[in-house]
Amino acid sequence: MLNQVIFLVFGMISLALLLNLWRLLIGPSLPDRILALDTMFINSIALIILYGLLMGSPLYFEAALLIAMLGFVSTVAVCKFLLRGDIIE
Amino acid sequence: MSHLIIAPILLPILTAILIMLPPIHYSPMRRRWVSMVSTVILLILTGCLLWQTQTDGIAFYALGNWQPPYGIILVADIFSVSMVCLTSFLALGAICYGSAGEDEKGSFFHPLFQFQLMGINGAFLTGDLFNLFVFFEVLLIASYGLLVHAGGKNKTKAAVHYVVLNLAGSAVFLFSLGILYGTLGTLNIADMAVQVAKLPPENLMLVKSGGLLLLIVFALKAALLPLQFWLPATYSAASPPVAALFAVMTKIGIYALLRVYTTIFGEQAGPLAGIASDWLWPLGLATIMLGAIGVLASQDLRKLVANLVIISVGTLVTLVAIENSAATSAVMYYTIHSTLVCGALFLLADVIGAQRGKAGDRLVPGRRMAQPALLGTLFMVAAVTVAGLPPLSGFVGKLMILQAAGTPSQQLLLWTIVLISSLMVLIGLSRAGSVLFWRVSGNEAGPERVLPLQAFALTWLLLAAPLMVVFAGPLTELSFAAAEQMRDIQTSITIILGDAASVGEQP
Amino acid sequence: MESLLAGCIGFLTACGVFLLLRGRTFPVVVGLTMLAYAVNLFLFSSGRLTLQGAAVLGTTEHYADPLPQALVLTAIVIGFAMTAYLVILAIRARADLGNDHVDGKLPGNQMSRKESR
Amino acid sequence: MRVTPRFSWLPTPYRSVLLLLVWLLLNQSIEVVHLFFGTILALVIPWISAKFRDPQPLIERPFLALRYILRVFGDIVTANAQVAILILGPQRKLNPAFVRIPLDLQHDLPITILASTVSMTPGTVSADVYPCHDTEPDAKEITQRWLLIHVLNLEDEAELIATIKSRYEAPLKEIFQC
Amino acid sequence: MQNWIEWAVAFFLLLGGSFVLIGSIGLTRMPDFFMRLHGPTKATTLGMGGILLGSIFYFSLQQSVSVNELLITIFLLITAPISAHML
Amino acid sequence: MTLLWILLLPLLGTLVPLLTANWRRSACAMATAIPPAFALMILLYHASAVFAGESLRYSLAWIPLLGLDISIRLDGLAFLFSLLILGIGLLIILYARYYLSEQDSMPRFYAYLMLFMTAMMGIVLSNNILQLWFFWELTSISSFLLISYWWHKSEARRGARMALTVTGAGGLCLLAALLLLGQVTGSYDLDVILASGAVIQQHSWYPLILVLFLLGCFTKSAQFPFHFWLPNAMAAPTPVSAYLHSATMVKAGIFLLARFYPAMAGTDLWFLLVSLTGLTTLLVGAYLALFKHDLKGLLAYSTISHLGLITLLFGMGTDLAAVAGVFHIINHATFKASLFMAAGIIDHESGSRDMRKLNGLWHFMPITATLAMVAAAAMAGVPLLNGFLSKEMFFVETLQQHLLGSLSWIIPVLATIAGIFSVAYSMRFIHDVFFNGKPKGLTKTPHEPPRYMRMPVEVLVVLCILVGVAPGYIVGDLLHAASLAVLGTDVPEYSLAIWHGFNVALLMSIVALAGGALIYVNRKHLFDFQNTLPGVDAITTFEAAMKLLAKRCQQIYGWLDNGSLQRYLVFLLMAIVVLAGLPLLQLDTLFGGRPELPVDAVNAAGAAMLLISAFATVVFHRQRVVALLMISVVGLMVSIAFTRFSAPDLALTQLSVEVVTIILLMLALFFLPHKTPKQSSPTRVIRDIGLASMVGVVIGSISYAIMTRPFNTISDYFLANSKTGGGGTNVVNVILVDFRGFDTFGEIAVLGIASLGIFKLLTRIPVFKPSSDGEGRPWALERHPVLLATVSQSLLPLALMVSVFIFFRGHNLPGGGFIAGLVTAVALILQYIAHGVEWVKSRMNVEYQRVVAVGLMVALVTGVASWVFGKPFLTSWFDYFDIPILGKIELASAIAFDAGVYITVVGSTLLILASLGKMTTSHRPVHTEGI
Ligand code: NA
Ligand code: NA
Repeated sequence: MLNQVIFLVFGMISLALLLNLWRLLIGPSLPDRILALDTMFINSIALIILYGLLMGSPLYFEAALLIAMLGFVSTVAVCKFLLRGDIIE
Repeated sequence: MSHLIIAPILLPILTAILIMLPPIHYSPMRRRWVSMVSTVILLILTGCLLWQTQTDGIAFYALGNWQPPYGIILVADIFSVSMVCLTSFLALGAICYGSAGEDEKGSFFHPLFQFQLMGINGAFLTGDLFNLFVFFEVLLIASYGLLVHAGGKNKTKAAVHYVVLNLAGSAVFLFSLGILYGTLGTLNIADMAVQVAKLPPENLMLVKSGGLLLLIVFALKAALLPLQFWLPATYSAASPPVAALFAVMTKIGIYALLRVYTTIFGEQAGPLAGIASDWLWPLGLATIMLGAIGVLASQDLRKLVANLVIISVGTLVTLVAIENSAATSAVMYYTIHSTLVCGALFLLADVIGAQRGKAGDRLVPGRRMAQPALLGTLFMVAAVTVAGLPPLSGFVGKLMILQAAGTPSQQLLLWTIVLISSLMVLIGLSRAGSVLFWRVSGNEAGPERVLPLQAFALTWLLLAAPLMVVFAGPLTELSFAAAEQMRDIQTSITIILGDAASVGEQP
Repeated sequence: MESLLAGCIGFLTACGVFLLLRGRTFPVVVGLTMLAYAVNLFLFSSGRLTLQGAAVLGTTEHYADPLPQALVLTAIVIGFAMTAYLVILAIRARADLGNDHVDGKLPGNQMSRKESR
Repeated sequence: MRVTPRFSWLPTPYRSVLLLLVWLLLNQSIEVVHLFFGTILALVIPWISAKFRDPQPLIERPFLALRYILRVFGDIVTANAQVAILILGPQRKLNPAFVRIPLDLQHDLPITILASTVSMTPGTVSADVYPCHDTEPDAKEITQRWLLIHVLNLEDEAELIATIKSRYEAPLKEIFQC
Repeated sequence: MQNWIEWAVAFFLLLGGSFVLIGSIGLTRMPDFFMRLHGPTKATTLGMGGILLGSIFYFSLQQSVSVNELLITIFLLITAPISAHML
Repeated sequence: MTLLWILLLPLLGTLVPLLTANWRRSACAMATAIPPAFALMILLYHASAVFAGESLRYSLAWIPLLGLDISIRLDGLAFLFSLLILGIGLLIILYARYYLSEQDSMPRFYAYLMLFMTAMMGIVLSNNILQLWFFWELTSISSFLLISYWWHKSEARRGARMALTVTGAGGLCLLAALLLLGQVTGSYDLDVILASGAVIQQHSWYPLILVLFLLGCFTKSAQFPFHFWLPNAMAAPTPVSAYLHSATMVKAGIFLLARFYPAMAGTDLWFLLVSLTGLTTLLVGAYLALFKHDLKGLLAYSTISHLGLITLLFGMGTDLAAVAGVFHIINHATFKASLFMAAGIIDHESGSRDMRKLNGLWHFMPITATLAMVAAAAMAGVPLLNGFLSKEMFFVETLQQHLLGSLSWIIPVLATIAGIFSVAYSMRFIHDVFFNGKPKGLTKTPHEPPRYMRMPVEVLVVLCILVGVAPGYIVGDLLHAASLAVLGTDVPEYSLAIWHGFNVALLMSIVALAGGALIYVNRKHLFDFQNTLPGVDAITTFEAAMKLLAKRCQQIYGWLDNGSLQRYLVFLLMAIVVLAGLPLLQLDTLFGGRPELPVDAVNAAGAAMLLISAFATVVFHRQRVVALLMISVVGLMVSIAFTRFSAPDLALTQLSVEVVTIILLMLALFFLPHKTPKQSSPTRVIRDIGLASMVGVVIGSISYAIMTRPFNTISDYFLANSKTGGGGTNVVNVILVDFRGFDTFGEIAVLGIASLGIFKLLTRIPVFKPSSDGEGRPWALERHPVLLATVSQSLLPLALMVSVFIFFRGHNLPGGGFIAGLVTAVALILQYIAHGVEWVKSRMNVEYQRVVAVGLMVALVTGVASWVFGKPFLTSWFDYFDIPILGKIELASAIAFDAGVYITVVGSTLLILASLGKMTTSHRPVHTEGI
C-alpha cells in the first residue's frame, strides 16, 4: 500500500515541478521566474526525501538539507542582483 | 622505494606555498631568491633522479602505498625523467630572467610559476591516465594565470582564446577517459595496455574512438594542425619568461602522444596497434609546412619564434608517427634542443625589442641597439641552432630526424618537407637578423641594457646548444636507451604490474 | 533507462556545443557549464547505472561503481575552478577591450554600433 | 530590554541550546560522545561567530516564546487550508491589496520575526520594512517604522491591522521586553 | 501498531504532496506576481512539513526513531519568508 | 694526432684576434697569423709522406650512433687544398692588416676569417662525409659573416643573404645526397664510399644522389645557372673576395667533384651533367666578364668561367682531364688571388674600382701594375706563365673527348671561343686600367701601397712565373700526389713540359690570343650590342623573389588563420565528430547486451525537465539572467539524477558547486552586458546546429554503447579494501582521500591556483559601475534588507554546525571536506551579501590567499608525514581508540588531509567571490605584493 502512495506523491511532486518549470519558462517578469526557481528548489527537496523513502536509506537526507540551506542563498543572490545589480557592496 | 621520484612535484608546490606565506611573502627579493634557489635544488634533484633511473632502470612510486593498477603511480623511466630535467633546466633560465624585474609586474608570479612546474613535472611522471588529466589541469590553470601576467590588451585577448579552447579540450579528455574506463575498467596506463591486448572484439571500436579522442586532446596541447591556431597569438603575447616556459608545454602534448600511443596502443594492441599514426603522419608534415610559412609570414620576432615552435611540433609529431626506436630517440634529443633554443629566443626577442625603442621586435628598421655585439652574437647562436646548421645542436637533431625515416616513401616525403622547411627557416631568420641588427636608423642608442640576471638566463639556455653538440655522443646514446626502454612495453609492464601481467595472450 | 540517460547526455552536449559556438563570452561560459554537465554525466555513466546501490558499505548488497563517482567529483571541482577563471577573464576582457566578443573585437558589420559601456 | 549577555563566555545561551539540539538531530543520537562534542561545538561556534552578530535584544520570557511558536504553527496550518481554498477557488472573487502597518517594535530581530510570521500566516505576505537604514542617513533616529504587507484577499483593513498587532506584535514585545 | 504507522505515513505524505501541488498550482494560476507569491510561501511550507513528517514516521518504523528531517523544516521556516520578502 | 692539430690550430686561431683585440694592429695580425703558420708547418712536415703516395688518417669517435666521427684523411688532394687554404690564408692576413681601415674592426674580421679557414680545412681534411657536411655548412655561415662584414652597406647585406640562401640550399641538397650515399654504402666513412663506386653507380638511387650531390657542388662553385650569387658577393672587403672567391670557398665545390671522383664519376649521366654545366659556365662567365666595368666584377665573372673550365675538365671523365683540372686549380688559385689583391690595392689607393674612371695607373703605381699585368697574362694563358700550361692541357683534352659523339668537335671550338674572351677581358684588365689615357674623376691621386701590402701579390706572381717556367720542379710532386688521390688508381702519363711541339692545342692558344686582341680592339661595337640586350640584375630579382615569397606566405597564413575563436572551435569539434564518429560506423550494434533498467514516469518527468530546461537555456541565451535561471534548473536536475543513480556524494557536491556558481555568475553579470545582441547569420546558426547535433549524437551513442556493455573493473578492489585499508565505509570518499588522494591533492591545487589567477586578473582592472540594470530601471536604494541581515546572522552558526557535521561524517557517509568547505564558504558569502564588505571586513580581516596556502600546506604535510614511517606520499593511517566515557573513536590521517581540502576550499571560494565582490567597493584587490 505504502509504495503506491509514495508513487502517487511522486507523481504529484513531479507535476508540481513541471508547473514550476512552466512558470519559469513563461515568466513574464524576472521575479516570477526567480520565485518559480525557488519553488522548484523546495519541491525538489520533497522529491529527494521521497527517494530516500523509496530506497529506504537515509543517505539522501543531506542532499535535501543542503538544498534547504543553500538554495535559499542562491535565490537571495539573484534577488539582490535584481534589487541592486551589485550583490556584494 | 625512493621518494626522489615525487620530489619534482612536491618541491615546486612547497615553494609556491612558502612564497605565499609570511615571512617570504613580504619582500620581492625573498620571493625571487626562494624561487630561484628552489629551482636550482629541483635541477639537482632531477639530475640525481636521472642518474638513478639510468643506472637502476624503470622505477615506479605507488602513492598512498596502493599498488598498481589500483592506486596512482608515478613512473620514472629515462624519457620521462629527462623531460623533467629539461623542464627544470629551462625553468631556471626563465625564473632568473623573470627575477630581473618582470616578476613584479603582477601578483603571484613566482607561486604560479612554481605551480606550473608542479603541473608539468606531474604530467611527465604520472603513470595514471586520470592523474594525467589532473596534472594537465594544474599546469593549464597555472598557465592561464601566468599568461595574463603584466597585463595588456593582447594578453587578455589571447587568454580568452587559449582558455576557452583548453576548456573544450579538457571536456574531450574527460569524454575519452569515460570511454576508456567504461571499456577497459582501469586507469593505470600500463594496465590499460594489458587490457587492450585482451579486448573482446565488440569493444574494439569503442576503445578506438576513445583513443582517438585522446589524440585531439594531446594535439591541442601540442599545437598540431588544425588545432595550432591558438599558439602564435598566445606565445607572442605572453610575458617573456612565461613564453620561455611555455616552450616546454607543447612538448607535453608530444610526450603524452608518444606515451599513450606507444604503450596503450603499441604492438601488443593487435587491431588497435598504432591507430594514431595514420593521422599523425600527414598532420605532422602539414604542421611543419605551416610553421615554415608562418616563419616567412611573421612581422615580428616573437611571432616568428612562435612559428618556429610550431615547426618543432610538426617535426616531433611526424617522428612520433614513425614508430621505431630511431625516431623515438630523435624525439627526445630534438625536444630538448628545440625547447631550450625556443625558450632562449623568446627571452632574446624581449631584450632586442627593449633596446630597439618603439620599433620593438617588429621586423622594421629601428633604433641602434646599445649592445649590438652581445645581442648579435646571442641571436646568431640561437639562429644557427634553430635553423639546424652546424656547429650547434640543431644539426645533430636534423641528422637524427633524417636518419629516423622509416620506409623509402616516408623518407622521401619527410626529407623533402624537412629540408624545404629548414631552407625557409634559414631565409626567414637571415631576413629577420639583417633587419633587426643591420637596418638601424639614427645613431644614438637608448638607455636600456641587458641586466646581469637576464644575461645569465640567456647564456644559460643558449649554452646548451654547443654543449649538446660536444656531448652529442652520450646524449644520443641516452636517447636511444630511452627509446628502447619506452618501446619495450612488456618489460615495463612486468616491472609495474608484476610477472603475472602480460600483453602476450589474446582471448 | 540507459537510452534515456544517453539521450539526455547527447542533448546536453549538443546544447553546450551550440552555446560554445556563440560569439560573446557569456553564452560561451554558459555553454561550457552545460558541456561540463554532459561530461560529468557521461563519465559517471561509464560506471554503469545502479539503483539503490550507494557505495556506502553495509547499506546495500550490490554497490554502484564508486570510482567514476570519485572521478566525477574531481572533475566537478576542477570544472568549477576553470569556469570561475573564465568568467573573471570575460570581465577583464570586457574591461580591457571594450566589448564582450570572444575575439575582443566586434565583427565588421557591428563595428558601427559599438556597445556602450 | 537587555542587549549584553549574562556571561561573556556564553554570548547567546538559547542559540547554544539550539545548536546542541541541531547536532543531536544531525547525528540522530544522544550518545555520550555526541553530547560531548555537541556541547563543545555549541559553545565554540557561537563564540567564533559572535563577531558576526549585531547586538540584538535577548529573549526574556522563554515560555512566552514557546507559546508564540505553537500559536504560529497552528496559524500556519489554518492559513494553508485557507490559501489552498483561495487558490483552487474562483479568482475574480479575490481582492488583493497592500496594507501598511505602523510598528511599535524598533529592533531588527523582533521585526524580522514579525515579518516572517506575517508571511507564514493567513493570506498575508510581508513585502517591505521601511524606512530602512540606508535611505535614512542617521539610522539611529528612526522613531516610526512601517511594515508593508500584501493581502491576498482583503476584507477589513483596520481589523487586519488590529489582529496582527495584538496577535503577534504584542507577544513579541513581551518576549523581548522592548 | 505497524499498520497504524503506515497509515500515518501515507496520510502525511498525501497531505504534503497535495499541498506542494496546490502551492505550485497557485504559482501557475494566480493573475499577478504578488498573488502568486502566496502560493509557494505557505503551501510549500506545510507541504514540506507533511512530507517530512511522513518520512520521520517511515524511518521510525524502519529503524530507531529518526527526527533529523525536523532540521529541514527549521531551515525552511527560517529561509522561506526571506525569499518571499526579497522579491 | 698532429693531423688533428692542422684542424684545431685555425679553430683556436678564431679566439686569438678576439683576445688580442686591444693590441696594436700589427701585433694583432701577427698573433692571428701564428696558428695557421704552425698548421702549415705541420702540413709541410707530412709532405714527404704524402708525396710518397701515402694517405694519412686520424679518427676519433664523436657521435657513433649517427655515424658521425671526427675523422681526418690527409692525402694528395687534401694536402694540395690545405696548402692553398693555409698559404693564401696567411698572405690574406698580412694583406688585410693594411687593407682594413682604422674604423673597421680588425679582430672581428680576423675571427671570421679564421673561422672560415677552419671550415675549409675541415672540408678538405675530412674522411667522414657527415663531418664534411658539417664543415661545408660552416663555410656558408662564416662566408655570410665575411661578406656582410660591412653590414651598413645594403649591397653587402643583400649579397651576403643571397650567398647564404643559394649555398644553404645547396648544402641541404648535399646533405640529402650524402645521407643517401651513407644508406647505399652502409657507411659514412669516406674510404668505404670511395671504394664502393660500383655499388653506388649500380644503385637505383644513383641518379637522385648524383643530382643532389651536383646541386651542392654547383651552387657552391657558382656554376651556371647558380653563378649569380658570386658577383654580388663582391660587396665583401677585397681580402675576403681574394680568399673566398679565388682559392677556397668556390673551390669547395670543385674539391667535392674531385674528392668523389672515384665514387661518382664515370657514368654518362655524370659526363652529361658535369661537362655541359662546366662548358656553359665557361662560356657565359668569359663572355660576361668582358662587359663588367667594376674590376672585381670582371674578376668575379672570370672566376666563374675558370671554375666552369675546371668543372668541364672533371666532367670529361678521362684521367688526364682530371689531372689537368687539378693543375688548373693550383694555377687559378695563384693568379686569381693575386689579381684580386691587386684590384684591392688599386681600389684602396685610388678610391675606385670603376674601369671607366681608372686609366693610366702605370704612371702612379708601376710595380703594382707590373705584378697585375703578369698575373693577368697568366689568366689569359700567355706562355711561360702557369695559366698557359693548364690551359694547353685543357685544349688537348677538349680535342680528345668524344662526349657528343659526331658533334664532339663543337667542344674545342667553344673552348677556343671562351679562350678568346678570356684573353679579351684580361687585356681589358691590363689596358683599360694601367694605360688608356689619364684617370677620370678619381677622389684621390693613386700611389703605390705600403710595402707589406704588396708583398702577398709579389709572392703569388713569382709563383705564377716559377710554375710557368719550371713546372716540374715546383709542382710536379704535388700535382702527382693530388692526381693520385683524385683518381684513386695509378696516375696516367703526362708531361709538364713547356713546349710540346707545334700542335693543334698550341694553335688554339694562338687563335685565342689573336682573337682576344682583335675583339678587345673593336670592343666598342660589342659593348653597344651588349647594351641593347635587356640586363637582368640578379640582386633585385632575388630581393623581389624573396618579397613575393613573404607576401604569398602572409596571404596563405592570413587565409588559414582569421583570428576567430569560433573557427578554431569548429575545427576542434569536427575533429571530435570525425575521430570518435568514424569508429562507430564500424560498430555493428550499439546495444551491448547488458539489460536496461526500466523507465518509470518520475524519471521520465525528470528527463523531460532536464531536456526542457537545457533547451530553454539555449533559447533564452540572449537574456542572460533568464539563461542563468534555466541552467541552474539543469544543474538541479543533474544532481537529482545523481541521487537517483546512487551517487549521494555527487549530488551534494553538484548542489553546493551549483549555488557557488550562480552567485559567481550573478556577481559577474554586473560587469557584463545583460543582453546578448543578435549576431550570428542564419547560415552560421544552421551550421552550428548541425555541428552541435552531430557531436551530440556521437557522444550520446557512445555513452549508450558503454552503458549497455558488461565490464569488469578495478573498483571491486576499492569496495573490498575501503573499510579494512582506508578505514572508511563511504567508498567514494575513501577513494578521494586515500586510494586516489593524489588526484584530490592536484584538484585542490587547481582550485587554489585558480583563485590566485583570478585575484591576479582582478588587480588593476579598469572597472565601471552601471547605474541601472539591463531594463534601465534605477537600482533600489535599500542596500541590506533588514530581514536578510538578521536571518543571515542567525543562519551562520547553524551552517557552521552543519559543515562540521558533514566534514566528520564524510569518511563513513556522504559528505567530506570539500562539501563542508563549500557550505562554510557560502554561509560566509551570505554575510557579504547581507551586510556588505565593510561590515564583514571589520569583523573578519583575513587575507584569503594565506588561507589557501595554509590549506595546501596542511594537505602537503599530511602527505609527507607518511615518509616518517618509511611509507610513500599520502599513505593513510587510522586506528580506533577507546576513551573512557566517550567510547570508541576513530582517528585517521585522511581526516587531516580532508581538513587541508576544507581549508583550501573555503579560502579559494572566498578569495574568488569576495575579490569579485570587492571590485565595486573601496577594498578593490590590488597588487600589494611588492611592499
Ligand atoms: Na574530499
Ligand atoms: Na560588489
